[in-house]
Amino acid sequence: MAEYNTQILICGGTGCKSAESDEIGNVFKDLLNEYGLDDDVQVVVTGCFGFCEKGPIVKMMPDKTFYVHVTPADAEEIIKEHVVKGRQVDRLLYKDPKTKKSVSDSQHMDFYKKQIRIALRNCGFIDPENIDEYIARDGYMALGKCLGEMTPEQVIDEIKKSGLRGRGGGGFPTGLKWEITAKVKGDQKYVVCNADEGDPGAFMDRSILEGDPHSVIESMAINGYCTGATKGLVYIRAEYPLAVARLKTAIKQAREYGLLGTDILGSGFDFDIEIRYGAGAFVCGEETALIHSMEGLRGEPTFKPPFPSESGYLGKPTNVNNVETYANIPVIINKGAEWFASIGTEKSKGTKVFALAGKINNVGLIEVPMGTTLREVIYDIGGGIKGGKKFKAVQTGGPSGGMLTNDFLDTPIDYDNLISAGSMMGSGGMIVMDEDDCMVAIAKFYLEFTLEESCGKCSPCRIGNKRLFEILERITEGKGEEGDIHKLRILSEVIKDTSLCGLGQTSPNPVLSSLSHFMDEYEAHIKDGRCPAGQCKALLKYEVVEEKCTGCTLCFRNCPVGAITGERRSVHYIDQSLCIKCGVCFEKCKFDAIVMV
Amino acid sequence: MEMINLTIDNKPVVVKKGTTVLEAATSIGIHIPTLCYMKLDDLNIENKPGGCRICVVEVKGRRNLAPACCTDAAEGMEISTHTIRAINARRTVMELILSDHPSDCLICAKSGNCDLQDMAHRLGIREIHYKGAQSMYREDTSPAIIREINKCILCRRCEMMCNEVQTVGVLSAINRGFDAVVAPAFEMNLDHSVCTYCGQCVAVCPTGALTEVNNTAAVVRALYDPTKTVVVQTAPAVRAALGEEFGMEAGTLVTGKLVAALRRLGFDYVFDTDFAADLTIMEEGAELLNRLGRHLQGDPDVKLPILTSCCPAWVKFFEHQFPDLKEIPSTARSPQQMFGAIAKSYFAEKLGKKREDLVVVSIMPCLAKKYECGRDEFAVDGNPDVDYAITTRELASLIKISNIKFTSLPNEDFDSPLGESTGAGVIFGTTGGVIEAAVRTAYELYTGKDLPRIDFHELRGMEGIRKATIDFNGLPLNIGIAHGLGNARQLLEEIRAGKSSFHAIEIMSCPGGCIGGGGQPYHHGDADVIKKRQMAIYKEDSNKTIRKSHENPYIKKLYEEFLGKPLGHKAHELLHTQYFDRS
Amino acid sequence: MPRIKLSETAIQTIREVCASFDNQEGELINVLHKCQEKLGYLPAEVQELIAQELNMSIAKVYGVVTFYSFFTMIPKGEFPISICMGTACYVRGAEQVLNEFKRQLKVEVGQTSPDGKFSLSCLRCVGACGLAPVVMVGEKVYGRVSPQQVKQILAEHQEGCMREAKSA
Amino acid sequence: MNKITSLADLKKIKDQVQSKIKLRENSDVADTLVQIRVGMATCGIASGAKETMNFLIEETEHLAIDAVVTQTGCMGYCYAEPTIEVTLPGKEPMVFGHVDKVKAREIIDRYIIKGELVDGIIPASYKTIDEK
Repeated sequence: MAEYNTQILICGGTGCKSAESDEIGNVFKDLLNEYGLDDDVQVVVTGCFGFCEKGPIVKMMPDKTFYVHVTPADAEEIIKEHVVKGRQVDRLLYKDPKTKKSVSDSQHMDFYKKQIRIALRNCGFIDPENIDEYIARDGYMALGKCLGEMTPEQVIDEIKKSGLRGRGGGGFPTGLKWEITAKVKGDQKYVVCNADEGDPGAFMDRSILEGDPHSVIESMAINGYCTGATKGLVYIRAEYPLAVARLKTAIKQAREYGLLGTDILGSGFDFDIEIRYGAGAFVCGEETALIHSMEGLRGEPTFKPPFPSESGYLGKPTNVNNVETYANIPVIINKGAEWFASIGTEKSKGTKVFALAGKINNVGLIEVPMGTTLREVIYDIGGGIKGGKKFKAVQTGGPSGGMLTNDFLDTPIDYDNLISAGSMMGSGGMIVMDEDDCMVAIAKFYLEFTLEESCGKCSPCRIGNKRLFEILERITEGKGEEGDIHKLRILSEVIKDTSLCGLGQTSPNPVLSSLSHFMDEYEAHIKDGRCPAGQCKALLKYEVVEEKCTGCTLCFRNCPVGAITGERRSVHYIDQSLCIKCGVCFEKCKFDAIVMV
Repeated sequence: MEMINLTIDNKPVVVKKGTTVLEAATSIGIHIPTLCYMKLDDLNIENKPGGCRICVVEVKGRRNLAPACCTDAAEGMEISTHTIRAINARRTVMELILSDHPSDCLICAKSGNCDLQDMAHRLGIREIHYKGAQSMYREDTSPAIIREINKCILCRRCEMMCNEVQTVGVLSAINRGFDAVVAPAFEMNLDHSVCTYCGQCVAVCPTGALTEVNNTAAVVRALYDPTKTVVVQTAPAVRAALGEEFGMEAGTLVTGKLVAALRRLGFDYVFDTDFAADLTIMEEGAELLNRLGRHLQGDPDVKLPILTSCCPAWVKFFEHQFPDLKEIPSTARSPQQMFGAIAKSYFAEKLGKKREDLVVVSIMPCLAKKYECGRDEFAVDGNPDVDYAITTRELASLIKISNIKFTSLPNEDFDSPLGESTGAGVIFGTTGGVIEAAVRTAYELYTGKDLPRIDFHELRGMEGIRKATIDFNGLPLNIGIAHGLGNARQLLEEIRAGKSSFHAIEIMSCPGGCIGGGGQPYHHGDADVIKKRQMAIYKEDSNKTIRKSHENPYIKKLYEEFLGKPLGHKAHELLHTQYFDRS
Repeated sequence: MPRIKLSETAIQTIREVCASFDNQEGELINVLHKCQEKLGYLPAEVQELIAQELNMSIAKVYGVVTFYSFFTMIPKGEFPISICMGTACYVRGAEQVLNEFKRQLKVEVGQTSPDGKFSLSCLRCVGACGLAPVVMVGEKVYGRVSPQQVKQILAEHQEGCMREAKSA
Repeated sequence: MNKITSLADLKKIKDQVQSKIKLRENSDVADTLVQIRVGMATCGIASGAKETMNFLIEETEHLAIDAVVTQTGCMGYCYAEPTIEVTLPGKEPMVFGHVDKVKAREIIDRYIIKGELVDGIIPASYKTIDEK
């Protein structure tokens, strides 16, 4: 069927592209033509291989030989040796840093695969609306194993041994949480799945529910078996209609198979699941607020203790875990705690899903073992910074987290390292920022989010965050005052120290972390009235450099507000009173005749 | 009982399990400041949202500061209440709260009585470092209560009183974040809502966000109007609380000084609502015996239990929430309105004046009385039976404005005839008092015998719902008592469900009855104050020579000269009323 | 606040929704979701009826409605425009896009244009970060939106209704 | 659907489903059966995955290609939505990104029919739980 004997795959990922992969492709095509091989050999440009540090990468098919650091000059040798003579070009092969040996093909160098998909194991593989496909991939086997072969204590023990910690942000040991709920006496207990994913820029829970809803259902049932709960509730964002629909279908199918309901798998264990909807309140990710919301109340958190495991939904013992946490459970049961614990770092086991976004090439959902470095995530998986710009920081932990700079690129990611670096794991948003992002504006952005999402119950969060925001706002508007930085610090510390719930206790983190890493930017705003990243509009204006302007009218034609005037072939002018500082003229000008001052 | 050992500021303390750090600290004389927290012990009322964060303390080993009010003491805990960290945090939080609060203290109704002001003073706040936007809400004035929500600090006490204690449900936290505030639905005016004007929200508000409508200026105008004869009545609960406004110990009876003060203010006649309370017992007692008698004869139309109707907030409550039961309460008007009706008819006649020339002012422990005297049915041709109702607090303010040194006043007596009353009249001021007064009279009228004992201790106390059976010479009369509208609701729902076995029920809206009214001096969260007022009321009762309403000679005279007999035509016209469906 | 009169069908709908949740107070949020889904928004009159049906105070219902940003008391425009304000969209210029919408429509966030055609709101992350910045008009998702495209997006819908108007 | 009442039952179902898949792979049509999965999570749909899926169904039918087109969840390559995975008989699954109708047309014409690779392949850069 295939006409070509050999295919040359050239990485077209942005990282490699900037390192001349286009050029390499052209050289290959020319050479093949020259050698008269163009009917036998095909050149294909692919997406990112995720090994950008070693790029440009060329992969030969069908034998999967993997060449690294390929330059246009290497093309001829590859054709002569590999294509014609069938011999690998050893010097272009990847050398294992430990053994110093060359690795011939990608099959034997799976360590280049930085990701391991545990929580996402079925996402993108199975039809989420077909329970049989889930079962074919060991679905519900873990539940069967628990009900048929293990006592609740044994299951809890297995989870504890696995070292799994809550993936919703806090990182509380999951097994311990289950154990506490199991030990509390209660006539009725509840198992809750927190699917009120709300970190701006995190969407792994949605993806899991959309791609593999049964894994959550199965785990909740296992949790019910362990803790003695017969009712499960999924608290899900109403803004996720597709996830809701797939979850509903999955629950229905599980009921039809008797995998939910009474006497599951003949074990005498009863369990069923209901769906509750969030309604657009980020604070409902906090478990006490979530429970109040499920009870039909305002989602205001209450002081802990009592913890939900003692007094939760309707005052009954309630175990709350998030979607990603649940998605790990069946694998732990099926493959064993030891297997799971072999992945990750000493105190953080397994993998973590991140939503990689921002100024990065390969925006997407990734799952890496705990302990992977930020550098690997950003450069190898993420394909580096968009547009070849300079990396400035990566923000993790959403509005509760902080910025991590260059200095932390080689820090292995786990719960504890991120906290000591001044950020946190959070639910797994990872927003990459480049030189164009103003860190004061970013801090303000997060504060604005917190401000809108604060429930208002406690004074430090309700008023303190407003004051923080106001100070940041005036700094970005060039109205910063001497002493503002001191105020930001003191206020942040007090808000952290005195707020009622996790939202308030972490809300100043973006401020504190930007202050500690980017003090110079704050000072530039306050003292020099300048935004180094050129993002704070009040502090910048666009002007035409008369000598460079050719009068091409491109800026004039693109200005959305008609602020630019000028005749063809004569110098154009920007009317500052009309200019909205959108920067379109700056981007469109081909002659660098518009500058930001 | 499991005991817990901990140290607070290096002092060891042993407390029962379940004790909070705040309570443990208090027990060894450490006074941790609180703002949103409020606990009225014997009344079972607690507000503990953990929202203001003023009471934060340092707990060794914990990452964050902990709110003392909702942190339970735990074994081995080491608490520090005044480290630099805790003090700074507390002061900063206070500054934040003040940064979103108007600073017009000098002219605020609550000045001098404001918990927030006190706390700012106590924490030594001299500067607000974090200034910024303040929440802006419009002011809302109703017949009894003013809401100035810009002053709300979201302690949620009013919300708790309105919902959990009173189950009226007018107030709720609304909006979110910086815009969060406590308000009625759709931020509507209180007078469009189902508010009963019980005033318990005002009684607990730590700031000037909720205050009473002030009618003192109108009263002063009347006092200085030479064409008017100004008659004043004072409710029983006022005499047990007014002294507090002048630094006297809670529970000090100041009846004589109260009369003296009113006279010095220029009232032409200083009368007593207790007189009208005795009158109420005559009418309500007669109604009870009438219904009871018909019931015993098997009349199917008669409705029991009979419910007291002295409390205007309670009346408004059932008109909104239980209009289907509006035939059950006694039709007797409240003592305030009976007084007004008699003053502007019987007494006006005696003076030879027209009702328009009389101004009737009442001194009430209550905010709903302001609303009650404005109800249309209590006016003749637009002239109200009671012109102005002012609260105990407003009276204190009038006395202060008028340069009267209250504590040095001599004791004086009420004027006659509408100032003469019995011990039964005075106990109207406490929960259980109305029904005890009714029983004293009804027993003797029903059985024709003298009471063997006058004090019915089984009807007294502070429990929210009390039940007792009184032997009416072989007839067991089942009495119920509820104070606090939430408790009333429970009894009403039993009635609605046909499960009530009571013959008579006394209902008072305010916890403790009128002594705990919304117009009384602020208790600042100290339930003992209310208990002491109750003791004062019972003391006043036992000091009286006549303690049964039907033995009040001036009441007898009133019937002889003017009213005829209880439930008679004239009595019906002047002393009874009807209720409206307001649902 | 101007009062509106609920139609008989609307009243019936609300009653049915409440009944389908057994008129349980604890189901308030579910009831509000369903009612908003069916009626488009939750005006005071709807909340009053829900309070009555669930036997709870109106203030509590209102307290809940104003707590959750998903619930609205203002009718949405014919074409509700939502701009994602997730971090990914923010760093890729969502704010400029929002400002452009505000400028073009002359409305603020949470408002509806006087002709009732467009309403403007912000969303938390919709999870389409790969397409940032993201704008939704009704169900339709626009990815990688630049401020310059705003005019065109609006025109698309304005033309749409003009065509419909003509054909009608 | 019949209820599954025991672990043995569950295993039986699993075997059935798996053998069904095997049967499909080993049957007469195994030489020609093409499996196509379309990433249909929110971001995929927002980028037009539905249109892509419909197009693939229609076109494979129209060209009488023996193909099973199914939906699946997010593959994680949000930057390249819509994404599809094509498994040709006897070959490893191949993921393609940015598959609009034009790309889908190219994939059908060149990869599915002729077996030529086309630009836009997304190399799988992760390990599965079985590989680890």
